[in-house]
Amino acid sequence: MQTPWIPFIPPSASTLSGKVDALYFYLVGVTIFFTLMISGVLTFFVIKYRRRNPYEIPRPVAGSLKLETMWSVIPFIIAMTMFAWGAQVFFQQWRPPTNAVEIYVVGKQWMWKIQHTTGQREINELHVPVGRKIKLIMTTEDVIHDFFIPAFRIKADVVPGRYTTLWFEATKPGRYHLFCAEYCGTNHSGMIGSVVALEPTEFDNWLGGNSSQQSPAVAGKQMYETLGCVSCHGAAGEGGRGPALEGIFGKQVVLNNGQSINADEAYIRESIVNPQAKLVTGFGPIMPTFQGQVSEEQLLQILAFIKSLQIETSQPAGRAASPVTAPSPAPASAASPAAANR
Amino acid sequence: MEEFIPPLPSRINYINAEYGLKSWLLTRDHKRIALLYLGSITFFFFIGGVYAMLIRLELLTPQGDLLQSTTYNKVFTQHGIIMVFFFLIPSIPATLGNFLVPMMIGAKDLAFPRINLLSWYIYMLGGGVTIYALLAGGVDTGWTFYTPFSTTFSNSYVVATGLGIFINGFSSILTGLNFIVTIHTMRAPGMTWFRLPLFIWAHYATSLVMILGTPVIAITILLLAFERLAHIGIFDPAVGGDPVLFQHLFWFYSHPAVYIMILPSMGVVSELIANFSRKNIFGYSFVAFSSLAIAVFGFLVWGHHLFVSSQSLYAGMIFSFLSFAVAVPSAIKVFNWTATLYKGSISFDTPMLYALGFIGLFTIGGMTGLFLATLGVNVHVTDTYFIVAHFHYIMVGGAIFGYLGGLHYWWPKISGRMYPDGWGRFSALLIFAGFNLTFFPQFVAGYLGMPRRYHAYPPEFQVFNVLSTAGASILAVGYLIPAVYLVWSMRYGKVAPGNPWHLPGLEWRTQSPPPTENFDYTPVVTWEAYEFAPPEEMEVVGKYHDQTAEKV
Amino acid sequence: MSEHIVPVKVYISIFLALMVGTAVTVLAAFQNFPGALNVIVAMTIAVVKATLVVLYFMHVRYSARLIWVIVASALFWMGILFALTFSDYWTRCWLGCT
Amino acid sequence: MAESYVEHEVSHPALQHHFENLEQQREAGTLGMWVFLVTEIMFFGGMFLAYTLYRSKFPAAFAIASNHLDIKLGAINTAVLIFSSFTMAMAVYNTQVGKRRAQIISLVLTIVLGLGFLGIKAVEYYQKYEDHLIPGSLIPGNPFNPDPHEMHLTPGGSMQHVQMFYWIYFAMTGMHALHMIIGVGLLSFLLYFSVKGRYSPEYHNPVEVIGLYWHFVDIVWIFLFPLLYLLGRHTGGH
Ligand code: HEA
Ligand code: HEA
Ligand code: HEC
Ligand code: CUA
Ligand SMILES: [Cu+2]
Repeated sequence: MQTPWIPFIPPSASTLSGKVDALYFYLVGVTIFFTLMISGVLTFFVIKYRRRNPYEIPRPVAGSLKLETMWSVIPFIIAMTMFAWGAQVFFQQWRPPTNAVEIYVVGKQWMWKIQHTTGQREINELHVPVGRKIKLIMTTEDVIHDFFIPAFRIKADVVPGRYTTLWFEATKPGRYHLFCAEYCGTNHSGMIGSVVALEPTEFDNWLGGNSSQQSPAVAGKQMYETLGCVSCHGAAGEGGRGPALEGIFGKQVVLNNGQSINADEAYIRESIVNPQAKLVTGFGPIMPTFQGQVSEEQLLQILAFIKSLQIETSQPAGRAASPVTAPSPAPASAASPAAANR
Repeated sequence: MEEFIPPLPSRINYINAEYGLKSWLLTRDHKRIALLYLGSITFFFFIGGVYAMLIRLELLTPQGDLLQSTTYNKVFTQHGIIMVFFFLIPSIPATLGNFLVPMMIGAKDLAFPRINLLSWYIYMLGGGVTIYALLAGGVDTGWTFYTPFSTTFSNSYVVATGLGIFINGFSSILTGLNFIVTIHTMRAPGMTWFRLPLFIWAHYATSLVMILGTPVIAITILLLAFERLAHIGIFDPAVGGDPVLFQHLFWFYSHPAVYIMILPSMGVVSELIANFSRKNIFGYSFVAFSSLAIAVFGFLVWGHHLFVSSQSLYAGMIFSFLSFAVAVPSAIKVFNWTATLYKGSISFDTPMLYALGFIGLFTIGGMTGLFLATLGVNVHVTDTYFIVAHFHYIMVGGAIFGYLGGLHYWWPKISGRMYPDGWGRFSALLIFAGFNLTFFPQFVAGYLGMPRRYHAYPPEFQVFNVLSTAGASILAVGYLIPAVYLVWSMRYGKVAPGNPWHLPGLEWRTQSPPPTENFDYTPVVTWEAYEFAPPEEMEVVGKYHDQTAEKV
Repeated sequence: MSEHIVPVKVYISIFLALMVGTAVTVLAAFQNFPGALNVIVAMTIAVVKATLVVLYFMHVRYSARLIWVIVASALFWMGILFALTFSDYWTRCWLGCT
Repeated sequence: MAESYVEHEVSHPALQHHFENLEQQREAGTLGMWVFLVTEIMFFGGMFLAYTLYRSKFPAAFAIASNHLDIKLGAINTAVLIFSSFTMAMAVYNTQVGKRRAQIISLVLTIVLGLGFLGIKAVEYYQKYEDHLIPGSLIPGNPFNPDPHEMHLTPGGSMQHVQMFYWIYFAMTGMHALHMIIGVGLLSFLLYFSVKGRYSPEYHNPVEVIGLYWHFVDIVWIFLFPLLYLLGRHTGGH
């Protein structure tokens, strides 16, 4: 471990970890206060009023409404400070900033498969640059797992059939634990790895040294072709028998029941594995299901491809309305799917 | 002080009223059924304890070298299942509660004695099925049975174990039902609601949770079993279901269930604190109503187990807020217990040591519950050893301390014999020390990031695990001592008088052990709860009151 | 708390009301009401029918207050189960779905 | 702290030893049953929750699946059950006023109607079996495999969700049927003792209490019928 060892606190290496620790220390303080107070008073009473004579019958003491109110209201107020502070930190942990670099994570009994938008794949290791906001888009192929980085004070379950997200900004270079924190079967305790936070330049080097791999969007485009999506949605997603996919990510889609829905990751995933569930207005239920034919990783790649389609579309309006997925600041733009599209 | 009680000829009590195995297995006497339960839950506690020791031994070293990972997973799962469903949930209600609820309210029995016996058989059947599942190959899902692991991926005996828990649930429901009806309809003349001992209030609240929560876990487990067998599912995402729905349904019961475990213990502690300081409880009605408040609010907070489960952020906030609200009634209790001691006449008998231990450890356990309810901190510590420490502080340091305290306190009534007090105090202290050594280091390991349910772990956590295992060994010895001397005392202990502690409760105003119908005449209550008086004034309200149980 | 004997006439009228309710709910089910009204109509009729059974066939109308409390609390706890579970499902998309 | 004791009343043969009098025994019995019904409500509540959740998630598929249930049989069964509830209420009434014969007849009718309900339910189940609508592999060798054309799988429905509807349908009606079977068993027990003349205007708590149970089972069905059979009919009842 490269960070200095502070007693009883794990390395603190993200913008969030200090905030969590501060809250934690507050809670520890309150706990020590109440524990000492109660055990102190207890000890004092127990000694002072110990039984001195087997026949003594102390005088009954009536209750006191004042005291009761006091020791209901004060703990309640203290508890509310914990609640408010906790909720505030939670919001920061849970709401990804809009300009984060996306990284895809797929959990699988018992490993973590990670893919960067620039194509680099890793297993049980995650390389990230220090000082940049990273957003993980995560799912699992089988059971529930949980992506846990103690040094960053974050964790989130990955749930089959759903996408969950985590975000962080590493502050200190180093190698940190990565754990699976949701029990997932035989080798749960082996589903561990490390997060390597690198200085941005080192990180770029690392990316460069691993750039031979296809970016997920490119891989997604290939899937798109081999699975036959092209036949209905057109080679560049311009549409045909099926609706156009260009620029759809993040926009509102009108369904045949008149509702409209935000075309986010979950919606697009559902449109592929269970197309009948929500139909785009004006189209029949002709799209076959691809459940079982594509793995979660491939789904993420197709997703990346569909997302990438909007970068090149000339409809900035659509993008502005969406939770912007900014182009990755990584240098490997040569591998950008748009280029491959042309 | 026995001079106050004129020795009377020894006479028949519930133990020697009838002989033979059949008279026990077909008994409808709530006191005998309580003893049947006492035997069975002790058995399950020791099984669960052996599993606990296996966990601790495995975790002594960071490599998973003692057990294979599959075995380890089964061990902690079975530890959790047995301790929760077959030990702690029935522990106080089915033993002390069964024995004392009718006696404390001046009834001859529970309202439905046959259903009471039935509930024991159901418990044994559920336990039997579960033991079968363990012997046949065990189960490795964690006691929480999260889907889709439990429905699709685990290849262990999930259905059989689920069936055992399902069956066992009915025993809990029937016990709760019996208590509610008994407390409503069978109170002796003069025993108004606000003269009820707090033990009764706690059991009333517990029973509410039992009847309102248990059916939901029953249906959930049943659906789970079918889904596993038939590959269908409302919980399995592969066929369109939502695994988080399972978690909602599971915790709808299992969070309130933690109050099934702690409320009776709180009831015992209220008795102990009041009686061993010879004081009326401070703020009786606050303590009584806080039990009800815990039972009701306890149903509103289950989502605090789902903060990182992909549950909505807003639901998380609601549940967090409500979790803090539910802490207030617990706080009220702690403060009232403390205040009760003020100007009391405090003795240090074994039960009182357990009660004092309870207050301290429950405070720590409860306060760390607040850490978990704090959203921002929960994200970091959930599913780590911090949680393991939290709930052992409450369930072992809290609930079991209450249980042991109560068991010692009423032992003279139950068995008609005194336990050796010196040994009692010694083992109480030993358990206290061993307990803290076992579980305190886990808080630290948890905040440092050691995940729970890990068969092997990074070496930097070893020091905490070594401490913990050392503590658990002390704890094991600490538990063995009472088991030995209590059994010993049944035969060789000093014969207990009817009211060895000189207390006003109805259960003390009859002989020890009590006769089959508890009192020879229906008592009429004319005093308030915890109204202490000189021993000669706290007269017996059953007709006979003898000092000596017949020696067999 | 001596028990109340409900006259046969009451039983018969309740029985008839329940039958009518069944017919109405079937007929209503085929009408295309706007929005969620179909559900609301069907559930309202069901609730009315259930209330009649509870009040008259099950004698709650003539029972002690305790029984009322029990019935109410059962409904209340069902309400908790539903309300808090849906507090999750309904708010999941407030921050945008993923 | 006066010494005073309450003496036992002269007791009725049905009075159990631990109760003071029949009134107390009756009160305990009725209260016990009501408390038990609360647990039943929560038991079914879990399933109603799942139903509500998935219907709101997959309305189209649920409507399609629901339209495939036999609404005639469902409606007839509702009527049968309401009728049986009426006869049950009459059984209680006749016991209360001491009409032995009428009491026995009402009980017999209730049992017959209950069995009738179960018979019709069995016919429905059999139809579902023939249409391969039993979800998953609940029945080994006959997996869920309906003819998509038969199902009129219209826009917005997915077979997977149709199957989920049927799983919920079978779980709920199956649990309900199980309760009916238990109810018929309890009624037979009542009938046996009625014939032996055990129940009288002074002592009839078992009739009352089992009646409560029977009405409760009826109420569950009063909700199941519209939820499972009716909602979604207006989208095109086939
Ligand atoms: C008997 C058992 C029991 C009891 C009583 C409690 C009581 C509480 N528990 Fe605990 N809990 C468990 C058993 C129990 N718990 C178990 C078994 C688990 C893990 C399950 C698993 O995943 O396997 C768990 C998990 C658990 C979690 C989930 C963690 C996670 O999975 O992420 C949370 C989160 O909120 C929590 C909170 C609380 C709170 C707030 C209380 C409160 O009721 C505590 C209230 C008490 C006090 C607060 C102390 C007394 C008060 C004072 C001394 C005054 C000062 C007070 C204030 C300033 C407010 N518990
Ligand atoms: C009532 C509930 C209860 C009780 C009493 C206990 C008691 C103990 N528990 Fe348990 N525990 C749980 C409920 C309980 N636990 C639950 C619900 C879980 C979660 C499971 C899951 O994750 O699914 C858990 C998990 C759990 C873990 C975490 C496992 C993991 O996440 O990997 C650990 C680890 O230390 C542990 C330890 C102990 C110890 C040392 C005791 C000790 O207090 C026990 C001491 C008792 C004895 C030792 C028995 C008496 C003595 C003898 C029988 C003599 C013979 C002894 C020897 C041969 C040594 N428990
Ligand atoms: C047989 C023709 C067909 C094929 C092949 C096909 N689709 Fe579709 N797709 C459709 C139609 C028609 C719709 C609109 C109706 C609907 O929502 O199901 C659609 C809708 C979609 C949508 C939702 C679009 C929106 O505007 O909301 C996405 C995303 C999608 N398809 C992706 C894919 C992908 C990825 C593949 C290949 C793996 C694929 N489709 C293959 C016909 C097809
Ligand atoms: Cu993956 Cu635990
Ligand atoms: Cu909880």
